[in-house]
Amino acid sequence: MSSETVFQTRAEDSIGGDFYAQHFQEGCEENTLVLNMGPQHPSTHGVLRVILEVDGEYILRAEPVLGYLHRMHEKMGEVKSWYQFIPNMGRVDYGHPLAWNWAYVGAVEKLAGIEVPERAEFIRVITCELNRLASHLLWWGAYLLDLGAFTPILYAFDDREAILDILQRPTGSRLTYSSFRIGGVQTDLDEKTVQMIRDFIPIFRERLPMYKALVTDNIILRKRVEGIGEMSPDVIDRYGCSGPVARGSGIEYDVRRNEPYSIYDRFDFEVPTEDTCCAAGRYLVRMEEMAQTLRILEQAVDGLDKAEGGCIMEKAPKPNWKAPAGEAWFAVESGRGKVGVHVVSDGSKTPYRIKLRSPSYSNLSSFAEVAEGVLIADAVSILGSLDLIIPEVDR
Amino acid sequence: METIRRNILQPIKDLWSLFVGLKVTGKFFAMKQVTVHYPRQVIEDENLKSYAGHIELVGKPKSPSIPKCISCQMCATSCPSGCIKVTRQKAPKPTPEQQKAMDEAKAKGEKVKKPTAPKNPAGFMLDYSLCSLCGTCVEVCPVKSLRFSNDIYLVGRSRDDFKFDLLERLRSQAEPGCPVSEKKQQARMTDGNHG
Amino acid sequence: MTTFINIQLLYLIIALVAIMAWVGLNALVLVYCERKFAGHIQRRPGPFEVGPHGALQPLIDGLKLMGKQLLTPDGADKVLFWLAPILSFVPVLLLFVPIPYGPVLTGMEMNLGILLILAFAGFNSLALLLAGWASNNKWGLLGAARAVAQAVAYEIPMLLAVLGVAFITGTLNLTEITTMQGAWPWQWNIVLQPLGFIVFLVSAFGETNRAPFDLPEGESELTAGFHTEYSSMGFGLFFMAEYAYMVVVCSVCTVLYLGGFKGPFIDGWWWFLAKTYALLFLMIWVRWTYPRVRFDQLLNINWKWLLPLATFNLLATAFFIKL
Amino acid sequence: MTVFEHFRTLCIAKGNRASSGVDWNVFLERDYIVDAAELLKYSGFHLESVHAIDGAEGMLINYLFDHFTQGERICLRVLLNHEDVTVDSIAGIFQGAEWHERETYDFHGVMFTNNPNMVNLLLPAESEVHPLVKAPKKRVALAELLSCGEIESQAEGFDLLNQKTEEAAQ
Repeated sequence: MSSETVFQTRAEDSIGGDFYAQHFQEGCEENTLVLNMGPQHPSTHGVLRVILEVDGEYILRAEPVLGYLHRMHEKMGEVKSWYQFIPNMGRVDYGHPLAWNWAYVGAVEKLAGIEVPERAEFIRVITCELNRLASHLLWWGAYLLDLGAFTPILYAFDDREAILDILQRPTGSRLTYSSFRIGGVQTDLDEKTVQMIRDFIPIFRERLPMYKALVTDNIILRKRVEGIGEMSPDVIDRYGCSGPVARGSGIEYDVRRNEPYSIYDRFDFEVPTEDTCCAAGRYLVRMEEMAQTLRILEQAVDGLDKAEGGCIMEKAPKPNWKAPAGEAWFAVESGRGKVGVHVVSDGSKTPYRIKLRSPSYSNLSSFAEVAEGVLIADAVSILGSLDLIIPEVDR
Repeated sequence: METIRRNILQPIKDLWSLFVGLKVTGKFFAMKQVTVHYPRQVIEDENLKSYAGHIELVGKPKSPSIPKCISCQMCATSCPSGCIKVTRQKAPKPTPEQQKAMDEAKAKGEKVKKPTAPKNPAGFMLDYSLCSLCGTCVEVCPVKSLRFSNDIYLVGRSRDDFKFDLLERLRSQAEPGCPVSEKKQQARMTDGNHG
Repeated sequence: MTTFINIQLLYLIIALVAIMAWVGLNALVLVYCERKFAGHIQRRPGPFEVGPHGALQPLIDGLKLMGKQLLTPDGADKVLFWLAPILSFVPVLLLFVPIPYGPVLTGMEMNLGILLILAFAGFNSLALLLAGWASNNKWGLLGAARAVAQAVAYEIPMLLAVLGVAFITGTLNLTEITTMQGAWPWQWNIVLQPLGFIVFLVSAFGETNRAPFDLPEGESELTAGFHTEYSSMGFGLFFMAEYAYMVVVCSVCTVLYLGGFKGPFIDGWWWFLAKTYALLFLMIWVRWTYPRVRFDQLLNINWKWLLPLATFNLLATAFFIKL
Repeated sequence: MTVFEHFRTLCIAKGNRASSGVDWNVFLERDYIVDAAELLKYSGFHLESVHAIDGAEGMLINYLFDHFTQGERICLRVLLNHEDVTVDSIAGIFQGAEWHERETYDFHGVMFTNNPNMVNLLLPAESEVHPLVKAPKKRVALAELLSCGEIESQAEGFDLLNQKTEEAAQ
């Protein structure tokens, strides 16, 4: 549609809004209200925009409009060298950046057939799982904020702060980590850090019952999540949802379990699932996952001392390293689901093509179908239960 | 029985959950606060040192105001964001005696011995506003002349405040009362005030 | 005769001025308490920078609000848009008139005091409706619709609960209701009307749009609901009115169920103040603990629980009085 | 790999999950992608990703499918000519593909017919630049880029993966 025709429709039918709003309104029924939720709406977590067609407070149709935070990471990947692309991976998902770090370096290692030292694998597991805790805590607080409770996010951040303090030691930063390297990790874990983790685990374990008492058991919260946003396993299949969203619909699928990468096959942990298929299922799965993550952490910290090798392989790839030609697909489990990176190399210094498969993207794509016929307040609840990180959706 | 459970016992249980919530927040209300009043109180924690801020140069052990850097440009070329600029020193102009010796050597057809440039850089500029703190430069440095600083209170009033002359920074670190840097800093402060 | 009218008039004017000061003061104190309370629940100090322990923060915030530009959105109905906040705030002053703060401290003793309060409190929903409608904003409109549905729904059980008290006391005069109760807690109406008290309290949350029933302005759903488009003192008046309504509702609750100014040892305004503020703190505490309910749930609670309970309470009261 | 037993494929190659992450690479003709997707839907697969690789021979569209319980990753691949980068949409079967396809349109300019909402998704609505399309000179032969693994079956005339050996012979 050229800009002229856009203008004409506006003049004739007096339909306001930009291209997407008009495009959406073409399919509207009579006597309905078109609402722009976002890009500056408190519960769209940043700059997601959802156009809603509502009848009263019931949503008839929804269409997410993306791209307000699009940075074209895939193009940047084709310009930078293999090594230089790593910092980008810290910026895709601010909630769980280490999973993206891992997906990328894992894909490159697979491509080049690089073996990572055992100790580095342990460090990766420990930092990544800590980061998963931080990610779930962030989701928990923000979700409760969406549902109108202000206090939980501050309790969550109290704990999250302790995790960030720990993660700051090996990574140097507190939010956008880029500490994984092709062939290992940037910095080793020192004694103090390991001790901090050991101290943290029991403290956090004691906090979980408080979370349950304050929020999970609360009748108002339960009424807000139970039966909201039904996603049958068929919906999960058709939209390719993954992570807690899939597990909340009773699909026992966790990349760490079903397609074990690194050393995850050595740990004893459960993959929590809920059969309720609703926001409550996704909520409970994440809460239980925090407890399971603590279990993995305990085992990993114990295994760290016995692990062989350093934190990075000898003769690790340098910034001017050339990857062999070929392609590799590598998937890891992030806090939101399956993070996939497809790298294609023509044997030169820079990647030929990098495809980033983000879980939030697939999870959000189901929103339009799931939100049909629900109340606006429920739409907020569904959006929150999908645990969206907008930079990851837009990449 | 089921109807009684659903219509009477369950609502009572549900109501009780509300009281439990009040109890939790009430308990935290009585507990000590966990935040600090920043300007009056600061956290004195060893952990703050683990924060990796912008990079800085490491001086030679014997003369701390001269960096170990050998101007090899590894950091500048491997930086993903291109925020480092290292300029090599130019070879000094030969002194009259050296010039004479060079001319003689040239006349004899021998190998000319030009005075070599010192290895340490003439300028080392960092544009911190572009930096993504990935640490690549620190890792690739062959002589370990770069490290992370750990000033968590770094602030600036304009983009230009984050363009650092790392050589000057090293000098002022080596000699705390270095007049040049102080003057420049003062100029910066007044600039900020005017702007 | 004329002197009598003049004294009466003078008294009323003084009372109105005092009430204005009282409303303003209450808003300041409550805002401060709310923020401090929220801060401590969340394990942070709350406002701390302006004045000792941040005590002057609400005053400064008020000044800031006054200094802001008054913006009228494009396409808004200008008259209604600015009428709404005034309509929301002015009736509040009247609500304070019949409340007995102390044995002699009453703006104007009237036989139908409680009726006056309930009648004029209805103005607020009109104001919210106008605000949402006139601001030509879709979120505002949704908020306005919610506000009206909520106010209409919650007024009924509240009225029924009040009727229960009226039955046992046989009067609608707030001063008389107070004096009929004794000094000690077991002599208060709450003992006779425990169910009525609970219904009244829950309805009070709904009437004042406080969390967990703050749906008309639920910011995570409707950005800010009916006051999305208001800036400066337009917003400030809504804000003041909200806190004033809180005070009124808690005062009425104190009078009806908790013995008003009566208390152990010496009766007086201090008892009234202490009880009112205890209820206000409960409201604040609840707000910082719970998530928000959904709109249909809000109405369900009302029609399916509060209304039957209130009716049952009324019938039971009538039955026992007949006995 | 019984799914594609009676299906008309161009080439089936058994990949290695440890080295490339994909178990099966299936090359299809352009017109068969919808049927193939339907087949996979009924076999319980879910869609992971749709993305394109711009190679010398044309635009290669990859459809990645995975199974929640069997743990078998299948990559359907369709090669499109650079002159006519159009393919049928599979959004009718896997609704999640709608966004992936729109993204592919954004980045590579691939048109998906029958996609219910074929407008730009991530790039601005008016944008007609496709940032990941490579300059013709920079395109590399797909045989060099792909690591498909052992070829199990191959239709006649399909020589996309064989070029390497031919070049070596020359």
